[in-house]
Amino acid sequence: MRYLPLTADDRAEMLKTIGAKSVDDFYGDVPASARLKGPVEGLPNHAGEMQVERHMTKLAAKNRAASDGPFFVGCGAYKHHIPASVDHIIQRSEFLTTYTPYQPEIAQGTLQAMFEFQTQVAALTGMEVANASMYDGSTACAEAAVMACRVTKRNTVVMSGGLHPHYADTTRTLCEAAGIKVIQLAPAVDGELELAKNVDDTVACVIGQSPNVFGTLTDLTSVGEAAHARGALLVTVFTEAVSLGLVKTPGEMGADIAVGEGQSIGVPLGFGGPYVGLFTCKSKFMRQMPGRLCGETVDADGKRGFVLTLSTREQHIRRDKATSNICTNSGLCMLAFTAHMTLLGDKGLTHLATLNHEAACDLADALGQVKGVKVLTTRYFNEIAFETTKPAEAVLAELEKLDIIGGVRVSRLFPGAGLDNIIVAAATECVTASDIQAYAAALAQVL
Amino acid sequence: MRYLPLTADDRAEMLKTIGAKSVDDFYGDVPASARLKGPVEGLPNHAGEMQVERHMTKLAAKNRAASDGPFFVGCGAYKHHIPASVDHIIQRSEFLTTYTPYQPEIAQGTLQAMFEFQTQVAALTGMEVANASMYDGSTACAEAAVMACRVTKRNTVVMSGGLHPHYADTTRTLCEAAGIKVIQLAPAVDGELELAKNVDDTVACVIGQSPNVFGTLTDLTSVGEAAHARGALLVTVFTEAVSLGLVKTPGEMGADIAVGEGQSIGVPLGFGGPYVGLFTCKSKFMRQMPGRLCGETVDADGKRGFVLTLSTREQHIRRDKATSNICTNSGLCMLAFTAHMTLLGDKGLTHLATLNHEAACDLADALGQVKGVKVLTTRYFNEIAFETTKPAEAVLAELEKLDIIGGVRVSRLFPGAGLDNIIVAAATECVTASDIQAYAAALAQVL
Amino acid sequence: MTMNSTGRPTSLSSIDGEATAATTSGSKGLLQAEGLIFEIGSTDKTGVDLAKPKGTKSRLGGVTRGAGTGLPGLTEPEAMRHYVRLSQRNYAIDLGLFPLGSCTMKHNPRLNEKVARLSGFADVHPMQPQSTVQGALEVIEELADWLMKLTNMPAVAMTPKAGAHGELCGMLAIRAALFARGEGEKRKRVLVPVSAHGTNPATAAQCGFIIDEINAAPDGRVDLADLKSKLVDPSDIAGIMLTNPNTCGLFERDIKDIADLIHAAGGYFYCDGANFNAIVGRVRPGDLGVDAMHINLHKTFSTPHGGGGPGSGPTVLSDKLAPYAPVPFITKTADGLRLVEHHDEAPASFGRMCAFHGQMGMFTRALAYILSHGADGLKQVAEDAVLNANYVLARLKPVMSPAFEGYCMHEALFSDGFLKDTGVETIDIAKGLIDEGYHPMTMYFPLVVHGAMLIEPTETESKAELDRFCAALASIARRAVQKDPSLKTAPHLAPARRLDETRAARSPRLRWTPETSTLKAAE
Amino acid sequence: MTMNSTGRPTSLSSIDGEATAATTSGSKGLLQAEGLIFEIGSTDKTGVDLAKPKGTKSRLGGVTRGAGTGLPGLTEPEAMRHYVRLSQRNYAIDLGLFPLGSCTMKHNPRLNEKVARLSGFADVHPMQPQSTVQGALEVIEELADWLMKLTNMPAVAMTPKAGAHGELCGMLAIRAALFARGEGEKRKRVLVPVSAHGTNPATAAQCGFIIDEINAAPDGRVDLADLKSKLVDPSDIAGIMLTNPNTCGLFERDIKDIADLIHAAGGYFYCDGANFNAIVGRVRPGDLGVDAMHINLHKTFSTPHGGGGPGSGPTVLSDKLAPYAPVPFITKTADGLRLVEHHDEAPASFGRMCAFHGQMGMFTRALAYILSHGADGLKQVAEDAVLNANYVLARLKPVMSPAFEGYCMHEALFSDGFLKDTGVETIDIAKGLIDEGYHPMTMYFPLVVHGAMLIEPTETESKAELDRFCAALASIARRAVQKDPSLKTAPHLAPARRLDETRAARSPRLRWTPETSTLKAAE
Ligand SMILES: Cc1ncc(COP(=O)(O)O)c(C=O)c1O
Ligand SMILES: Cc1ncc(COP(=O)(O)O)c(C=O)c1O
Repeated sequence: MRYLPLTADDRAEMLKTIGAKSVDDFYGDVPASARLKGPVEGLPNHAGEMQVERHMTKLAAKNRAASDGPFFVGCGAYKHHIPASVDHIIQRSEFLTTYTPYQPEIAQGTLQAMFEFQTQVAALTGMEVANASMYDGSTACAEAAVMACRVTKRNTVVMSGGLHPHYADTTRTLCEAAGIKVIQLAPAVDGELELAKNVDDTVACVIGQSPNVFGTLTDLTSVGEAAHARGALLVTVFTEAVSLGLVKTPGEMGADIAVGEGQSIGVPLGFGGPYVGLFTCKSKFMRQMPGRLCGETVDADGKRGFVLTLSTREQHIRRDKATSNICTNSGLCMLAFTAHMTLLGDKGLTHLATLNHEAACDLADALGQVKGVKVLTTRYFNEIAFETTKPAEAVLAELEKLDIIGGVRVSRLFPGAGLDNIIVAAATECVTASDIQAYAAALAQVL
Repeated sequence: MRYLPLTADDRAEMLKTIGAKSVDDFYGDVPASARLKGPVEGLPNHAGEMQVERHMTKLAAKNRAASDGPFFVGCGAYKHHIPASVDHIIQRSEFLTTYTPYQPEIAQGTLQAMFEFQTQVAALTGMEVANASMYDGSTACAEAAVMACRVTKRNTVVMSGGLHPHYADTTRTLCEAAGIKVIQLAPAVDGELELAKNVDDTVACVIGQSPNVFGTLTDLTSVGEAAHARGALLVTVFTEAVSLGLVKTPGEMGADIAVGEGQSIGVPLGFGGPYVGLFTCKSKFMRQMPGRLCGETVDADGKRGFVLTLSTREQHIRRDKATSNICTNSGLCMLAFTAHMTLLGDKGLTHLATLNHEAACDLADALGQVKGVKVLTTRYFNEIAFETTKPAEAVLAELEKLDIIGGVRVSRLFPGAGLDNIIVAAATECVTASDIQAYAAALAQVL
Repeated sequence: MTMNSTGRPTSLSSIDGEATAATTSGSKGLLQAEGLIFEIGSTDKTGVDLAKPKGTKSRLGGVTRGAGTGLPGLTEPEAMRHYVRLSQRNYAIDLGLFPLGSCTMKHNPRLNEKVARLSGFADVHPMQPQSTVQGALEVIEELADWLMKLTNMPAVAMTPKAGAHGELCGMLAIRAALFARGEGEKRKRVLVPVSAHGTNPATAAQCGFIIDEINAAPDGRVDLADLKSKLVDPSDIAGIMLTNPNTCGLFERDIKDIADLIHAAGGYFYCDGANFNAIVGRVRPGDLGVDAMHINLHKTFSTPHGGGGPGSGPTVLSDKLAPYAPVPFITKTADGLRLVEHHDEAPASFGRMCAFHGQMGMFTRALAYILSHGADGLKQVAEDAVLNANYVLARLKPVMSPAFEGYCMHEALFSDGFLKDTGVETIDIAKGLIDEGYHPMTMYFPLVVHGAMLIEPTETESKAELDRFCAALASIARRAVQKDPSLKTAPHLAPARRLDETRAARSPRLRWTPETSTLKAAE
Repeated sequence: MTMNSTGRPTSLSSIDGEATAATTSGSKGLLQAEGLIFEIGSTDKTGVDLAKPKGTKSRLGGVTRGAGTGLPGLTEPEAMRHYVRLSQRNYAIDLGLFPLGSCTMKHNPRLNEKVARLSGFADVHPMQPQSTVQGALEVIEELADWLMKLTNMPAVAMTPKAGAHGELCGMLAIRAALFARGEGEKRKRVLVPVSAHGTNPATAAQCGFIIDEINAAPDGRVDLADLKSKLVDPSDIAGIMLTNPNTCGLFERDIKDIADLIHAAGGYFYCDGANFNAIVGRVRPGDLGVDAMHINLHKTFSTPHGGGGPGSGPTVLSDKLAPYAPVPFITKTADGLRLVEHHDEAPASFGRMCAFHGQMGMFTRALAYILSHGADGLKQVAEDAVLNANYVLARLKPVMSPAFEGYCMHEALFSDGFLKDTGVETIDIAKGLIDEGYHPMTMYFPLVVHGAMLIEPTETESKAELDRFCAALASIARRAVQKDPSLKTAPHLAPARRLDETRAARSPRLRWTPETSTLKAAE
């Protein structure tokens, strides 16, 4: 078997050195009733690389890739072009096949990249500090809620109606287990400011999203002011990191904690994961953050170097008193993010964001002209919500037959909310003018 | 522009340091009439990565890949499975983006791989020494002919009728320019032994191929004996390196020089190139070899190391007296070959060769049962020639419509040779039983 | 001795010891000096070429960014070099044995990287119509099937994103089951061995449980007497979190009794499956009374650790816990596979753990790994992993101090007993290994062994590599006994010397600022 | 000092100088010791799993292999480690500036690697029906179109597999043209400057031509007087092979006069286009009177050098030579593109140069590179390459000896004048650069300059990298002038010290044999 270096001779010789008769000796503690006679039943035996590759290729071919044709799905994950060099970098053996940098003398590569990542994320969000990644945006959001309760010593969290419902659900799950009360406002295309009306002295934080899951941009500054006035924190969420090239940052809006999904920068769609959660906050809350942090220091020769730091927050030191149970995070996606961000730079990011925004404007214009379509979003980055005269489910199914993947129906996001005719559609730099034309034409045909 | 690190400021500052007004100053020696005013006309300007990738992807999609369906084309290039790890290895920056190892202190990686390659190729062919690669099998063949003339101080070369016609043509081109007479025997499915009847005291070498371009295996020992009896050399050629896992080696047949194509081991089909020419000979001819050679030595600390050696044979030292003009050879394909060969080992190679042979046997059996088909090859490795009742060109075109790429018509290899109804078809480990069934069924339908 | 403008000697010959020789460039042979992107990049530069914007009027509604990010860009050649240079300061499995106990650093097959990148997997959106992602759903189903059969468990939750997230999944299911029984408020106590990984108590705490620690017996297993004493009043018992094979690298031989005891007490048995590699294909946790267990695909099933993730932690569940599994999950319908994404379709579910459907990129890799090995190969994986660990244990026994008697499972645990009175500590042994070309073993974990050194070679090491490693470690052990002072300052041959962690924690610098850059890059 | 069983010291502290410290493993920190596959592999092992053979009776007809190959196999983990370890002993563009003059070591964009691997390119057979490879033929046509326009030449032969092969193509076309004129037997003399690359005379000789060397003028260009003297009797003149910009990094300012002279003499002008990078997009060789010129796609158009190839040398041809171009070539038909593969369809063709249709894998990469840059970008490439070289020249002028006055093109050439009486030679400067983290420049080439050092930075270096490089080289130059003896034994910080090339050539060991392995791997 190609991945197993021991030969039969090796095994025999090693058993001899050990003084064991067979490997069965090592399993002596296994209860007799749990000892299998042979390989697990009902499963095939080993297969060659070609066979496995063919099997996987066949399964892959059953999926319609975003780049196979016009594609407008967003809602928390975005189709962006990733430079080929990013994938080369993350496939370097030294990055791909290494562990969390617990031994800094032989992990400066990962550590320096992490330090650069933290700096980039802080600059991108306008926040003071960032950690070295979370699993994804949704779990970052949940951790932010819990952290806000820890910081404020309060026990209620209020979430906007524009917060991505998966984020809201994830947050509710974690909060409920921790005994935190969760208030979720009704879904609304443009309702983030409602948060301001829902703060009282028991509220630990309000959580708003911009652009929200419908694509609407909101300046959350006033929400933050209302929260702060009541001793609550403002937590802001974004799912489209590229938007930060153009839109008002969490820092500028006065966020205490800002979290988001970093997938848009360097990470492929990948059917939902792995992604990379971004977690930032004000410096004063640094020691309450979940996850890994990389810090600058010097080595015994006085040379600059980097280490994982403030680990007294973490489970391996603090155990049940830790700020979170997170251990393995999203290292390689972090690297992809930072490498792509380095290629972009401020200049490239702003440019990229502009192209995204223009594509969305074109999409809104094109669809808006289709009879039976009403564009609902008025302030947006690269994603819009629109209402049609027919149920979105049927519309999308018809579009699919015309090879147009037209977006996400709100009824999938918020079932039972009575928003059955609304579709959320995103347009990135990958969408061409002819894709947009094709969409509008198909929609006209379907409606 | 993404590949150009100088900024406008950098350029200005550098010009100042140099003391030049503009880059135009550096082009002062260009004749006025040849100075372009702007960019070359009639050509587009720079494009983003996504645009270029889309363009190339569109072109790629116009080709029918071997793995897209049943595929039986051989004749000098073979579809084999390449382990994913091979591609990972050759994409390592340190291998991919380095130069010929002229500075051995910082090129031991390439040099050790080269030394291992030479050893593997020598063992594979049963020959005494191998060089570090040629462009491909055909140019290796041409260089072998010229070398044989140099060694024997004779001026005539005899080529079999089973030698791949591209190899024969390439050899003729080089020989004619060097004033060497070339005799080529008539194409024949099983005619390699004819060579023995065509040696006289003026002949520098006879060149035979096994398996030959029709797939026929021939023991060239007697040809070698006939050649040696007249003071001529035996040059043997192979285009399917995997065959050496099972068939009699050039060394065992008494070859003085053995050359071949290494593509089958580690190198993708790639529409014909780059490939990797294998060049081996008896030790006594070592100093007459073309191309690079890697040799073992020690460094100043007495540690084993490797260097390019015997460079007095080469153009950069010997100039017009060099054994060949070759400089850049096929380094990275050499690396792919040696990495794949290392993964195979003797065990894997023999196994792989066996599967290939069995696939060809199955193919011969299946096609042989189709009415109107006559299999012509009696001794073969993974490739057979068969005759049908209809012109091969029409037959293959009909097969293509049924998505079967059925092989190569001999009329494409040897136009005008009157072998219009013969097809050469290969079967490797990539061919499945159902591919073979589909082929036979389609052929039955077509004939 | 001549000096250059920054006061460093200009001549290599004028200094003793070549490794410490200063060069003008700051590089040393192949080891390239490299600054931070903030020092080498500029906001003027970018490594991407994008289409010209059309100049559309903004519809951002004034919600615009005030200041630029100030982030530097690098052109592609500069960026590539930056990361390639950095990479060469890392150790990696591809360079050598990576004996981090509990981490299962095994070879990462490149086939898996290849299939994960097929556009049909990598370029598929989690929210596109389900009819267009049937192949992706099949991957999840096929992997789930393997995991259930390998564990003999009836259900598996596929969304957890790492081991700790899988623990959360299991503990939330237990919590939900307790609430469903009406005992949620009452049963809050979770038993956790002292030897447990930090994520276990952290997870339990995150779910509102109270941790009750159980001691280790002298043989490194759970102290059954202590356990029983904790169950005298079982009324508040929620369950136990037990790692098996445990973090001492030992099989909990009383595991079925423990399962019975905890069940009898009305609690559930969460098994930390991080060490599944030792038993995969040989022992099925479902046969041991387990109610929930996460599987680290990034350990047992070889998805790359990537310098700290991503991971994936599918969690198998018993019949008792299966109804509470998180959404989304897959069901089979006449039209093919379908995702159940919402609570209303699965009212017993404890809810959602993350956006979308789990770590698909890890599923494709793990499935390719599993199919490559097959049932026979996976059994061999476990056996070779255990054989390798026992070989290391046997080879090092003479010069180091095994923490416990007898054979181990997939990892060999040593205490610092042999370092007594030498002045050399576990950390020095670890750092000494770096000079010998190895990543250190896990140190100071598990907590139940003094100065613990936990060595997990995995099955993808050859005997020759093990021999070389053991010889190197033995030589370090001998040097320690001889009180070789150079160990206290090791490593000497790595890209960096020991780093000042105290300083890092005392006044944390977590991001670059123009001021900090006066402290310049390694030279 | 304690010794281990092989007599090496066991303690790092007991030896002076860490770089020379012995370790038990033979590794030193991240630098891993690694033997030959023949020492670490075994014929028992394989890194592939293949289907079980059915046991078909052989139809090899008895032409079977007697003995096995004896070749060792490695499992995938071992093989991966072997090559990754080896790789870290290499320098590479991705690590730093690679100033090899005449070699144009520029950044290799990864997009190009990606597109070359699309299955529609990588998995296509050269002999499958032409109707199934129209996209591949389009790539060749599109690239050919760019090359013709960039050179203003009417034809291009795409099959040559490297620069030297392109030279062969051009010289064979010249030969064929001469024979077509009935002068093939008579016109055998080819003028070649002394400064020419070795492939030029070697190629001419391979085509049966006689080389007549022309001298260099003191300004580094062709000595026009010498050239004219060789043309006094032009009756046997076949042509000239001239590199432009030449190997001294200078533009041959008399190039049009030279072209006129050679044409007047009845000969052809072969231009070695290895240095096209200096003028691409700014000057078209077709405007200079060139009859044939190869283009190294692996230089100007960035296909990776790969440690010695593969390359690709498309050769542009003038109207006069185009009819003699080799087969195969592409024609446009009503049914699409078609390959002309045989002599009978192209009777004037000098024939075939290789199997199949050229270096397709390099065509896809080069086309992606060209499209990425466009006409504007390619012009900028040339200008930045020349600017970078002149910057290096200007920065190093004060401490080294420029070979010639004035500006250079894309490479800066120095003589060893500044080393006079120091005992330090060009090779010592080169090896000194290795310690500073750089690949050496091209040394002792071109032959017309004593102790030549030819530095080609290329356009993909930033100013900061150039500054660092110049400072490092300047410091070495200063050390040389100070007769620093450590330069004579450099490199000190590389994975290997200077190698004994004489020994290698005296009794060549070109392959491993069990006996040679007593000389063991680097430890
Ligand atoms: C025993 C044990 N449990 C749990 C975990 C947590 O797994 P993860 O890092 O994937 O969250 C680990 C991994 O470090 C572990 O070793
Ligand atoms: C000036 C010059 N001519 C010709 C060549 C030969 O090119 P290749 O190595 O591609 O055969 C080279 C490359 O080394 C060169 O520098």
